[in-house]
Amino acid sequence: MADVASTSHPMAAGEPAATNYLKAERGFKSWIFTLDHKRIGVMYLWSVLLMFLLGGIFAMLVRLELLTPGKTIMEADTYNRMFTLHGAVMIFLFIIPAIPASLGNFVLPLMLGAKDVAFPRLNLASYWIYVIGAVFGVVAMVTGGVDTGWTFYTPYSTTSSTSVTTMTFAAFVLGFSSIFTGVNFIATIHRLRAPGMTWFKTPLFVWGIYATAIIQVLATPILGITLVLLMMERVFSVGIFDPRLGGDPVLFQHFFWFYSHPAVYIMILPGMAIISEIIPTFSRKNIFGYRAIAYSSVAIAFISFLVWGHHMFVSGQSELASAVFSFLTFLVAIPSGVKVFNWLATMYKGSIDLKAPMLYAIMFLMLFAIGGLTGLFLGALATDIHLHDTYFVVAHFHFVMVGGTVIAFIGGLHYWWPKMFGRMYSEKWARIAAVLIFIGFNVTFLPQFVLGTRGMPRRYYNYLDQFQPLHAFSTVGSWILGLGLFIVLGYLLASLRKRYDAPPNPWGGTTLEWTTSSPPIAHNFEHVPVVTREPYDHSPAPAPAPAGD
Amino acid sequence: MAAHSYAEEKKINTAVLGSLLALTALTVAAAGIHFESPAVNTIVALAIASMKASLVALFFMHLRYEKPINAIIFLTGIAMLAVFLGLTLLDVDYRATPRPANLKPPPGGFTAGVEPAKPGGTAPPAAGEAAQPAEQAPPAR
Amino acid sequence: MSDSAISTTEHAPEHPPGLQHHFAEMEQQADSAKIGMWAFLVTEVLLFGGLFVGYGIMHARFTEAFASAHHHLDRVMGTLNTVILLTSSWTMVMAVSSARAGKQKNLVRYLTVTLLLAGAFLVVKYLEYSHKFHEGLLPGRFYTYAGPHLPEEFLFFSFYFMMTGLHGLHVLAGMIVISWLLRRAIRGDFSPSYYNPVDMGGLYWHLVDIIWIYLFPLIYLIS
Amino acid sequence: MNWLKSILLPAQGTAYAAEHDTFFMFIVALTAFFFLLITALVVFFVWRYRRRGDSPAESQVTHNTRLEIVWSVIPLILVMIIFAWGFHDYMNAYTAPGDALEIQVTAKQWIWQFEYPDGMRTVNEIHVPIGRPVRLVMSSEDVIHSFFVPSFRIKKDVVPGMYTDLWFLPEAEGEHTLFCAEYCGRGHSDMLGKIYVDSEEKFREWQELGDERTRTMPLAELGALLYESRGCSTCHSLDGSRRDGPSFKGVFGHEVKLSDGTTVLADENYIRESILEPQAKIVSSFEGIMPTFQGLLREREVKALIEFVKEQQ
Repeated sequence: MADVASTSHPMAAGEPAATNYLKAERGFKSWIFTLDHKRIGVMYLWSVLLMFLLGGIFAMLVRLELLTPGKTIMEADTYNRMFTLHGAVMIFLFIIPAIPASLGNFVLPLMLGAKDVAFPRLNLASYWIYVIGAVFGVVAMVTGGVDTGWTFYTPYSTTSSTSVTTMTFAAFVLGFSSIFTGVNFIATIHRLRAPGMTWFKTPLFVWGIYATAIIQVLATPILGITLVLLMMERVFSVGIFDPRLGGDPVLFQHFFWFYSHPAVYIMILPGMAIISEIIPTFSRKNIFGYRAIAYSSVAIAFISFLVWGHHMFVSGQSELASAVFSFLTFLVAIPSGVKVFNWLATMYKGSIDLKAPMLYAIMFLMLFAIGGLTGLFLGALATDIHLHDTYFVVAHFHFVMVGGTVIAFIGGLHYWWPKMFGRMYSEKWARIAAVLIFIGFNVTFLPQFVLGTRGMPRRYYNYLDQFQPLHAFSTVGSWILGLGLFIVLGYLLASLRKRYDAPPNPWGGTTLEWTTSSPPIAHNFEHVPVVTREPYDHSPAPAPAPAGD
Repeated sequence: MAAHSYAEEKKINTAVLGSLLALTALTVAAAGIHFESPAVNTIVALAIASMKASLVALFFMHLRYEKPINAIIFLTGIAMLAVFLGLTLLDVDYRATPRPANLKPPPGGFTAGVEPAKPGGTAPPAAGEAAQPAEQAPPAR
Repeated sequence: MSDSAISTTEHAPEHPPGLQHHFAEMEQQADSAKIGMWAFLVTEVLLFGGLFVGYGIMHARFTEAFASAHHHLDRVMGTLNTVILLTSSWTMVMAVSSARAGKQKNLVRYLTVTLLLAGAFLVVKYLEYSHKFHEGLLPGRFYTYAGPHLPEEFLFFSFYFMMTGLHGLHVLAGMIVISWLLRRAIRGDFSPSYYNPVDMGGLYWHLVDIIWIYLFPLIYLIS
Repeated sequence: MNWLKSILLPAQGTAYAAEHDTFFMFIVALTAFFFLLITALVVFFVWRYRRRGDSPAESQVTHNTRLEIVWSVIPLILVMIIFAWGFHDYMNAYTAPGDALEIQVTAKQWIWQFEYPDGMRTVNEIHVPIGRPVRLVMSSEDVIHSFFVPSFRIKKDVVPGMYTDLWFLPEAEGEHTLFCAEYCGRGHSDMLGKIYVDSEEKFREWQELGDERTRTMPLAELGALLYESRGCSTCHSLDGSRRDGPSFKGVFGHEVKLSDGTTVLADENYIRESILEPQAKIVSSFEGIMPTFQGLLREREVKALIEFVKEQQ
């Protein structure tokens, strides 16, 4: 229990003394002009979940179409739009902002013992720029959609007649929202830590978000310039990517993946950060190898900039570059492995309580292990020749992104739900949904590994009959996964109708956010907390330190 | 910067401006000289520009007098740019450069006078030779 | 992170103007503003960096076309613009020093001169652009230059307009920031204990200058 | 292990495929080991150290340097082995021997065009002699495609404006499917091809007389086969629906309005001319994007296509 120098007077569960941030102000304007990081986090949460729903609908339609070879419910053009929009919405509108902007915005200042993020106005600007980007994305969807794949590879993207320019501009705008969040968090973590909280007394969630912010700030501008160049190529034919004018399509892939590979670490690092919070709390045990995990997060952040070429082993890239990128790719695998082993060691000899967040953490460990290990096939040069652009790659990144980040996001959502909304959710329904999601996910994506190794290319509207059984199996799996996710949404929303019944610290967490009320008061802490102990110190608390040291 | 008084700051800044203008004159002059290969010209120009940029960053942007975190952030940005250029060149320099050798013009598109079937377009790397491709005429279409 | 004992009472004895509620004291606010600003400047460096990488690769690929294309540029105008920007950088840093020293009059004067120099830069840019528009030396599909030219010269002008255009936009944004600072300076908002915005405006302006420092030799002076 | 290999991987068409599969199964073994290790540990810990009542954790050990070094160094060594082995096989896969049969491959939106050294051209299919290395010199005419033959375990993008090359040494007679693996638009999933590996005599026979299967086939049936394999289906429909090209339904024997306003009777000569010089007469409201099939079709194949179009009433 973080030793709060002057303990705030004890609060009866459910009756916060000062009004909490939800009730502090009323009315629509108090939300859309709020500078409170907690409200911005909640607004981000609902917007991000809406986009997850939209992306999920596209996913279900894609899987439904692939139930049978040839036309099942839509034409080839519609299918190409469906998988492109599924990719674009899920990546730019859901998974990149999801954890840092919603849970991160809400929890980071609380964990640091701060009243707010460093630049509240910039935080609000980041949210509204996200909304503007989302609007442009929807406009692109409505005016004919995009059929280039979320990667916008030229020269197809520069010659496609669909509304690629609008979607490119939407992604360009969303880039700024991501940069502003990154800049905000870097300044917050550097300067707004509670007195006594040195770097190594900050929770590992802070390290994960810090590493993510570094990548957001360093990688997103290159996405910005890539998209500007793509728009210039489409509108003015400037000639950098168009081979007819002397340009080089492989150069576009370099520009695109220089952002997009670090972007996949923007997605997974916050997921890992949440797992580093959940496991110690539900094992009632100090984290194993705190510094190892902290250093791994930052190491991943920097090495992730060196490896983008493994997306281009078969693209006609020089053999020398492919060899160098393959070597560097295997270096980035080590910190991820170290983290998984450290989490396992944390559970060793712990006192493990399988509440819903811990259930999702366990699922994360297993699914992320498969995701990470299948990356070995794609990092090795020879096997990547066979497996590149097949369903093996689709299965790999869904195991890491859905099995990793989305499962961690749902786990984090359950972990901080009482703190965010002051209500407990139904544990029974949470367990049912978790089992459904686990089964549905595996039934959907395990067959895709075999589809890939047997040579089924990705983004295929029509496929050979020999692949049909596995596709049917995968489609049925997607229904189960969809059902599980809807149940989660159901009981979480249902919990909002109850009155405040969440205690300040329902799970026995030791980080600072559990020392304030649930939901927290408007400026987070009655008195500025002074930190004297380790972030995950579960050892029985010594005699309380003399007040006001 | 609190250590320096306003007058001292003015002296330092004026000296920095003077050297910046001198370096500008130097780089314009250097561009006039024809070194043996254009690459040397570019390196010289970049070196002078980097000197000017570091002067501006250290003195005008107070990097020299403030907490090192700001300088670290700035240098990390430049390091990432160097990584991006370096690893991309690892590919671009060791691969056949695209030539519009056999491309049909874009439908109603703009070709800027770049005729599609230019003879002598780089042919594929000869069998067994990974690096620089030999300049063979493309096979007759 | 200053470890001075933070008075836990809500109301600090005197509440300096401009100190936001969630900061303990001015130094913490100034430091985080600086870190945030430098992080933002890094994104600008990388944004232009991407363009420089693209330019570098295309230049290496079409060296002779780029060399012959750059003769259309006016080195005198380029050098003049460089001098203008360097001087405006100097006036900007003098403005920051004046704000820190509390010299209100100097601050206003230096900011005004910086604004005028920025305007001069854009005027010179406008002259260069109109010369190019007149001769048809335009990017991509709008390249209609009649005179003798190599086929790939339009690529040079694609990059010329993208890089100097984006830089020009940033100069324009800089002018807006400086005029906002000027208005607040005239109103007397800044004092030796609170001159953060001027400092931040200065950092942004110096970066715009640094980008031009690299842009000038790479585009105007290639042989 | 072979049963798992036969489930996971398609048939092996080349020696390199066997080499690749050994490497592939090595990584499968490694992955299975580590995944089972992690899952076993997780399940065991969750069961063995489950919280009984309000029991605290049995120990609060926070780090063990020796253990941390072990589980960093061992994975590092393993991944370096994988890298080295992968790089070795990669060089085998992408460095063609000198004496290979060189075939020019041109990919264009949604068909593969091949050209042999002796000038013979085929679309969407090639015949190669067994036991002799084949080198493909590939380029694209519009967007990026990717030449992927799963049973040979080879793949390389076909980039417009640039030549990329790929080679294989076929060792299993029979038919191998060719896929396009880089998304290239509407017909991406229809851009399939066939690689027939024949014995030496069958290959020579094919070179002179063409595919013996098609020689005995009635013209209209051969036409239907060519309609699919030569890629006509991607632009010309049979049910009257409009695609990039006019539909064949009800064309033969009727007047056709051309883009220059004149009308012409669609007889055998018009169909033949439209196959061999498509730019000569372009149907109104359509673009002249059809490639010429001059030299791509034998005389008998042209007749077969005409018969096939004649039947589409």
